Amino acid sequence: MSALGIVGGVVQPVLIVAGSPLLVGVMRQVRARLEGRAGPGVGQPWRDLRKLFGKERISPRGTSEVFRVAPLVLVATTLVVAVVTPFVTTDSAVDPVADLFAVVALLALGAVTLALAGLDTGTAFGGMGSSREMTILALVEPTLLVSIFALSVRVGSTNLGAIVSATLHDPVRVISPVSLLAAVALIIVIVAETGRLPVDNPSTHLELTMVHEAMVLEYAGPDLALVELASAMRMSVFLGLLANLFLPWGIASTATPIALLVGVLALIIKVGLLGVLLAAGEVFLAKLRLFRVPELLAGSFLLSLLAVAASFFLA
Amino acid sequence: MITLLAPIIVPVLGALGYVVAGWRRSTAWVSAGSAVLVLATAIATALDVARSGPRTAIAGLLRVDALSAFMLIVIGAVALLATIATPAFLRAEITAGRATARTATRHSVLVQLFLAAMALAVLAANLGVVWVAIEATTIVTAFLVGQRRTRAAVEAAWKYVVICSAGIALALLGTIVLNYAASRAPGGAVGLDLAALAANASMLDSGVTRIAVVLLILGFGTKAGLAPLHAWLPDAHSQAPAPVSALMSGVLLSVAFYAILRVKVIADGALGTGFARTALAVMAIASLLVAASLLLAQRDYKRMLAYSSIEHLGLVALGAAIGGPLALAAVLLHILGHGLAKGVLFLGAGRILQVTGTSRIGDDQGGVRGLAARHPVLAGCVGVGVLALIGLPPFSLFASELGIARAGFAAGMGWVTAAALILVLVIAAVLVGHTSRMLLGTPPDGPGAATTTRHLPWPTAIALVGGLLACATLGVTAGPLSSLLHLAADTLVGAR
Amino acid sequence: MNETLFVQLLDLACGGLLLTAVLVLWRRELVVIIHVFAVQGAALAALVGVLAVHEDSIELGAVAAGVLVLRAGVLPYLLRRALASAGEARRETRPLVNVAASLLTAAVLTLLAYAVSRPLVELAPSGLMSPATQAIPIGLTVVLIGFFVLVTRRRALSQLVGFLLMDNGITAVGFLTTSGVGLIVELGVSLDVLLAVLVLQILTARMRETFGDTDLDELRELRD
Amino acid sequence: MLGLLRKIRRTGRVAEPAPPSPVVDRSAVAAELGGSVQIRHVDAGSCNGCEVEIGSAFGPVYDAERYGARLVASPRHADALVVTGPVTRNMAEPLRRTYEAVPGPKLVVAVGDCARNCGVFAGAYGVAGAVRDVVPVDVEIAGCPPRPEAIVEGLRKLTGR
Amino acid sequence: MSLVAVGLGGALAAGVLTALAAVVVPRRVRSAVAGTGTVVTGGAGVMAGVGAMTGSSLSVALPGLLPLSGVSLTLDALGGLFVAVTGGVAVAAGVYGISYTRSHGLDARGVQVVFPLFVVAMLLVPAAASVGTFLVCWELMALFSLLLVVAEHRHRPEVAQAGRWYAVMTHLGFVAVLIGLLVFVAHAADDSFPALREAGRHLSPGAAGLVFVVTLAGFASKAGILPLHAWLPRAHPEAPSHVSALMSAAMVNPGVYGLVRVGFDLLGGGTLWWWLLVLALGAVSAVYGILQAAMSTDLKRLLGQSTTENMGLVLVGVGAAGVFATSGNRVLAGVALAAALLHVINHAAFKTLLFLAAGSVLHGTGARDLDALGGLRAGMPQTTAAFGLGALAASALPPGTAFVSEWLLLQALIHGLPAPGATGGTAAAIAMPLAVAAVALTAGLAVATFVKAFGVGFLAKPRSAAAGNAHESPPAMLVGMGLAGVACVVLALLPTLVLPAVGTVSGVALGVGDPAVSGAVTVRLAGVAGALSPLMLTLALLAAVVLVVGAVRVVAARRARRAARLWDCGGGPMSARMEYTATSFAEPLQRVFDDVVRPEQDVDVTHHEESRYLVQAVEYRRKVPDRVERRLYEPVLAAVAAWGRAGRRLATGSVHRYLGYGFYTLCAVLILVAVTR
Repeated sequence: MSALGIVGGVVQPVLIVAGSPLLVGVMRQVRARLEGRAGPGVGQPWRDLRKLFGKERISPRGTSEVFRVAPLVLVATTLVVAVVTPFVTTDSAVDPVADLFAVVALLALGAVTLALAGLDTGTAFGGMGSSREMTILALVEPTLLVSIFALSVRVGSTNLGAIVSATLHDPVRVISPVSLLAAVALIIVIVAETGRLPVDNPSTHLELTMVHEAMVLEYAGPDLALVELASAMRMSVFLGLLANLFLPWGIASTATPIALLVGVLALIIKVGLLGVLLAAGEVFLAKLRLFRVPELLAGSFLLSLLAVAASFFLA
Repeated sequence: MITLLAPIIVPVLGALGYVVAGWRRSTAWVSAGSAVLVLATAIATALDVARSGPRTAIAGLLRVDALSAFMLIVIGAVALLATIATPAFLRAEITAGRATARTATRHSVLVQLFLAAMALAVLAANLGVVWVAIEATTIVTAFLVGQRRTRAAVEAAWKYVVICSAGIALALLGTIVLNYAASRAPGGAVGLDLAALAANASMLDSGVTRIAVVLLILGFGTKAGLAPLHAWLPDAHSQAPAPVSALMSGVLLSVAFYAILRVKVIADGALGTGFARTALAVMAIASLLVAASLLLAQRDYKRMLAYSSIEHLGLVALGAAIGGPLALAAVLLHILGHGLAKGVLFLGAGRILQVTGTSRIGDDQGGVRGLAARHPVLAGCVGVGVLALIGLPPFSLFASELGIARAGFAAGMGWVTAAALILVLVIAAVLVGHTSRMLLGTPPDGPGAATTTRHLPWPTAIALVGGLLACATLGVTAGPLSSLLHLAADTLVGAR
Repeated sequence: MNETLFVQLLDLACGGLLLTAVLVLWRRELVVIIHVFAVQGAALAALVGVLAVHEDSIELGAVAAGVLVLRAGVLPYLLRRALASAGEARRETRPLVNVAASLLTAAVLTLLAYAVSRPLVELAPSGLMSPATQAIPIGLTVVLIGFFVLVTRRRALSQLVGFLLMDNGITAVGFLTTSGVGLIVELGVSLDVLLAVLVLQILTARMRETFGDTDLDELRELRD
Repeated sequence: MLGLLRKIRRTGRVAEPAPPSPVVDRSAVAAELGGSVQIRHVDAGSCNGCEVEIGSAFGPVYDAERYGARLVASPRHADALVVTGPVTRNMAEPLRRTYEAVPGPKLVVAVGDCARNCGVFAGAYGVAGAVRDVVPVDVEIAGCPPRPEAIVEGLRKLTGR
Repeated sequence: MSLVAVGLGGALAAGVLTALAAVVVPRRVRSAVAGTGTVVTGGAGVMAGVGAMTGSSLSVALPGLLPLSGVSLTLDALGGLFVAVTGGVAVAAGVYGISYTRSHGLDARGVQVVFPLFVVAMLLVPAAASVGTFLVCWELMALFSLLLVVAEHRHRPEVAQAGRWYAVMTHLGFVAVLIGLLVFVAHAADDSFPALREAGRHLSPGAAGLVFVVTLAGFASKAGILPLHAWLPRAHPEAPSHVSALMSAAMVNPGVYGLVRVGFDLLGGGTLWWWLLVLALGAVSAVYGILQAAMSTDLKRLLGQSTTENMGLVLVGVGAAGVFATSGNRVLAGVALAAALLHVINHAAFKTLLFLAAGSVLHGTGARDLDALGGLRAGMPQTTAAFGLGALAASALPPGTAFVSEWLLLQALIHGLPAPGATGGTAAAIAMPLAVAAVALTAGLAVATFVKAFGVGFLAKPRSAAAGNAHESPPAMLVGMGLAGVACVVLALLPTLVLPAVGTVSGVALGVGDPAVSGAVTVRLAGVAGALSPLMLTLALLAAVVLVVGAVRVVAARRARRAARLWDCGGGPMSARMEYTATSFAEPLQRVFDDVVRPEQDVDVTHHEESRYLVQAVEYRRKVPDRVERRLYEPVLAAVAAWGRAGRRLATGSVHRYLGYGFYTLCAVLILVAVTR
């Protein structure tokens, strides 16, 4: 547990928590502009959150602790990921947790608790949302893990810090076919995991097309705020992960203030850029039918498998 | 001397007693007493033989060695089981109007004679006498099979006598041919004395002995229920009264096989191990195949047990074909274990028939179903008996089947043994399936159901539980019996 | 008795055995079959008698007498009694294999018996017993024909005769090879055969009681 | 894709410039929401005219979203209900329940004449009354149907932007 | 007297005495006596197992037992692990059984006598040191479990059917093991394991391969591995629940034990293709098992199918260990085997918990069908908590129990790509990614499955009156679940308590000196740069939750929480029929895997009598048949049935025919004898 790690462990979560609503704001704004609208401004998600925290809490009758605890767990898992993953610093505050599998599993844990909360309400929509969410999760998991496999094979470790450092020291690796294939696979996975188009439409009002939204229909006030915050954080975390796995430059490998500042800025720029690209991309896409989604995920799985094959045969 | 003659004389006296006094409450237990005596003398003989080697009596006509002693124990043990259950069985038959006191008397007389004939068969020193005794069992049991005098019983009796007599006639021919070979042996005439034949086997002319051995194995194989002349067995065993079925299936088959074992020693000496091995292995596999084929779609539980006897004799034949001390010891253990288990099962099946009135295995149309709910002890004994029969530990059939299989693979008969094991697997599956249909599930209501809720008579219960316990004990440890087993196996191997 | 006469008489007796066996196969009236069977018993007894004279054995002579009583007297008597109670059914209904084919089969069986008994014949030492040994195949043929009768004849009584034919053949083989297998065994075997026939006779009667007829193809209640 | 890109570039911004803020004095509740108002729309028996206009108000031209208003899928997520049409008998209870479902602080906007006073349906046998007869109304927007500008103006009173 | 001797002897004595006691004591106290005795038996087993794992060992020869073969027992470290696991499961199941049997009418002598004996038989299997002993223990285990499976035959007709399936399949497996081992014994001096070990070194590759493949079939069937799995989802659920737990958590393990014992120990490792076969079987079973579970709506059946999945994962580990060992990477082989063995332990812990909880549900509601459950958290909170814990463990999510073992497994697989050109490189390069993918797909589907099981079964609203009236189970059952739960938690947070020992065991099994896994709080792997601390992960998670709660306290407005109606779109009260059921929950997945599972769907629309335009009822039925069963078992069964029908022609009743068999045979044999003189 180095000083660098501790600094990272403090800076990263703060950055993620503060920045992720802004990221969502940016993405919405980009979309609005591309659609010819004016948009509510980058700060709107923060305004929404502030308002939600000020509102009344509601416990729907017949729900249990699972329903109330789920938002907390959702945020907590993402927070742990934000602490341990090398976003700003290459070292991790809690190194034995900074494992790629652990991180993936933690994020899945968050999704699971939310799905359980959706089932806990006993409404048709809650069940529908969690059923769909779990289906997608089940299909995303193999791609995610195989992509990780592809990335970690050349490093010989699944420790995130090790992977990032290795890429940092050997930049040529980034332009290898392994990275390319794995990156494409991961992008698709991230789109699915964060509930973006074409897998899920985050701004839909139509219940039949909902996935994520359907699960959280019963949440109100601060609980909803936590859910929204968490989903924004998950988006940032995934984008940050993507950025640092493939383009780790700028990340702080020493505990000096300059390096840290550079690290923070680099992260903001990288994640912001990815967010903008993602939002812009969404304008061109329509939502896929739910049962076309597996095709997409199968494609990404194939890519990740090819990445592994490439990492062995083209090494 | 006395111990040697006792197993024959005691039942004959018992038979005389029944002829004189008839079957009644006071004499009902005489047959059990005679079985106890047979068993006791058998054990005494075994101890004696183990201590001081083979003995002969009546001018060398009777001879007892470890194998004979062991077979006597088998006869005594199964006879004890059967005779303990007999009084209750006969009483129930009389109550149900299927028999009279006269029938019971005749039954008891014939069973005693049956025991005497079997004892004679294993004690005889002369192959011809063995033949006579075994044919005598056919004659004695013919009326036992036909006891009920129904169409089916008469039919079964006819088939039994005709097929067995025809089959065993081949054995007589074989005996005569063997006698011929012996009379032409270079060292001087040997005669039909088993020990002498075994000792001088290498002197026998191989061409003639081949014919003799084939005929003997086919002939005694008929009586042992081996394919191809097996077909009398399911009919006879399913029609005979339960205690008789128990005796026939449990010991009579083995006694006939005992003759084959004796013949095999001679054949091995005269022809090398390959000849008898091939013949027995072919018959074993054929028997297993027949048993499996006919068990698959079986609808009658007594016939099911009968086919299972064919299967077990097939296994025994396989063991004999494999040869060697381990396989032969396993064969003998298997004979005893099968006798006990099958005895229990036939007694149980007889009781099921008495309480349900049908011998059909339960299906949608009726038959015996859900027995465990109405008659838990009976169903439990039958269920456990079937488990014993399919060779599950702790019952001795597991140990013996394991022994046979081990010896089979070690003797280079891997493929045959594997094929046999697979057939045994199929048979086990079928047995379990049929039995579970009879025993498990909710009992049906309405006609054909096990309506009589009479309790199991305690002697029957003792016989069932005792037989199973004996079988299980043997499977856990053969104790003093194991030295007898090895001794007996050595008499079969040592001649080579 | 000189050797030639012995051989002639022996062959005559054996010829009688074979002929009667074929006749049993040929004829369909049960009464005739029983007669033929009695003749065969006599032929068998003659065969033993010839051997007894040839060997000057009184014991064998006694046996011959016993054979005559049993096989030409007692057994045919029993058969006749069984037939008498049989009532109408006095003819063998259509056998499973027709008569012509049966006779052809008998020829084939004879050839088989000769082929099979070659080792037996070869084992015989030149000299005393050799002519008898030469006749072994005939005994074997009778056994096989008896078995064939057993397999193809529908009447209970014909089956009984088939069984006895087998037995006669076996006895013949026994005497032709070694002049018997010892007195006790011989007695035992004869007793067994007698009892078996008795049992079968009683069963035939019972069958008639329960089935009304003795066509064995009626006996199909026990099947799978 | 390129075609779409070109179209986006050619079209540019279609949202009309924002008119001056109509907000004079925000209610205490509206102030508490702080510029973020999530709206659940309830059709209590409307002829769908108002729905068309609400749709346009949230379309690119009027772009009500830029003032911090957003339509949501569940009353649990909402701060305000936008109710259209006269409240029919069958919708009276659902409307009440929807109002119940919204976490406080909450607002109700009655859009259109029908919602304000039942319009032409007043006195019809299936009509239970105006929105205010069922749930408390904070803002009323007149018109049959009201123009999108009016709707946007009404919403801006809630968001205060 | 060593710990092992005391433990094993104690277990044997306690088990047999308990069985005897169960015969004599009155019904009133029988459950308690049998349960307590089983606990003692299990405890002694744990003692023996732990003793063996920590270095002491035991060898006993009892030639007087088992005629013709003799019994010899040796408990070494590898066997000790399995003995300890079985003992542990028995303790929990024993306590649980005290109440469960009494309340389910299972306190008749049969079950109570057989149950402790079953435990004893299972404890003895890994201690066997000769083929005879091994087989007799193996079959005793099968026999007792069979008797227990059919215990409730009077109540449900499926039980008898399950019993039949079980009996046949287990016997099939036994015959396979028997044939395989006997072929092996035929090449050895005698049937003791040391002799086999000696013979294994000189066995020809063909013979060794035959032995391995044939025994693999037997062991795989015991472990519920495809395609011999068909009995498992039938038999495990139909047994009384504490027996289900024992079967699913403990009785499948001997399959793994046998594989490791025969493959690594006795045959000495073998060749690459063996282990690729094992790997493939494991991967296919894992995916197929969990897919079936994902479609399943029967709670206990689902758990049974999940056993197939978990055993598949274990086999992936074992197979990978073999692949690594045969290609020379012994260290990594140690890691893979340690992963497999740890998963065995973990699976035992959480599957016990899950089955006991499922039994508790059965006790509280009388229902097993998820579509009829729901809302149990209100009536049976402890059971809900237990099942939730188990479900978390089974989904392999942190901080669950299986997470660590699956992490280890993935570590081994990921590092399994050898340098290009190494021996077996290409095969490994193809196998490993596919294995990772299979494991990952399994993990994902497991998550969906257990979310379904827990979410549909325990959360939401009751879907039937029975579920609505659910009541909590009596204390003994709760204690049983509690014990299993504690084991789950300990294994989840501190796998390092057992991992070094497991590493040592796997090292010994593979013949490697160093333990593959070490670490006190953090799991560290030998030769691989991987580390994980489940404890720290959990603490971090807890800290984060506390932090968030605190932050929300600070930020959020002080408003009272208000209870409100569920949002039902303003319409009438939401009824349980509107809820998502287990069937509907699985529907999307079922569609995705349409081609694999081939569901059979049937929609029946009943029209109104007066008019076709009015629908009276719509009935939807869905059945997800086991496709392997359809393709593999049904043709075999049909063939056997045809054989049976054809066979009946052998016995037509005609005496002429019967005599003919003899006559023709006689003629044929005589001809043969004449010709071949």
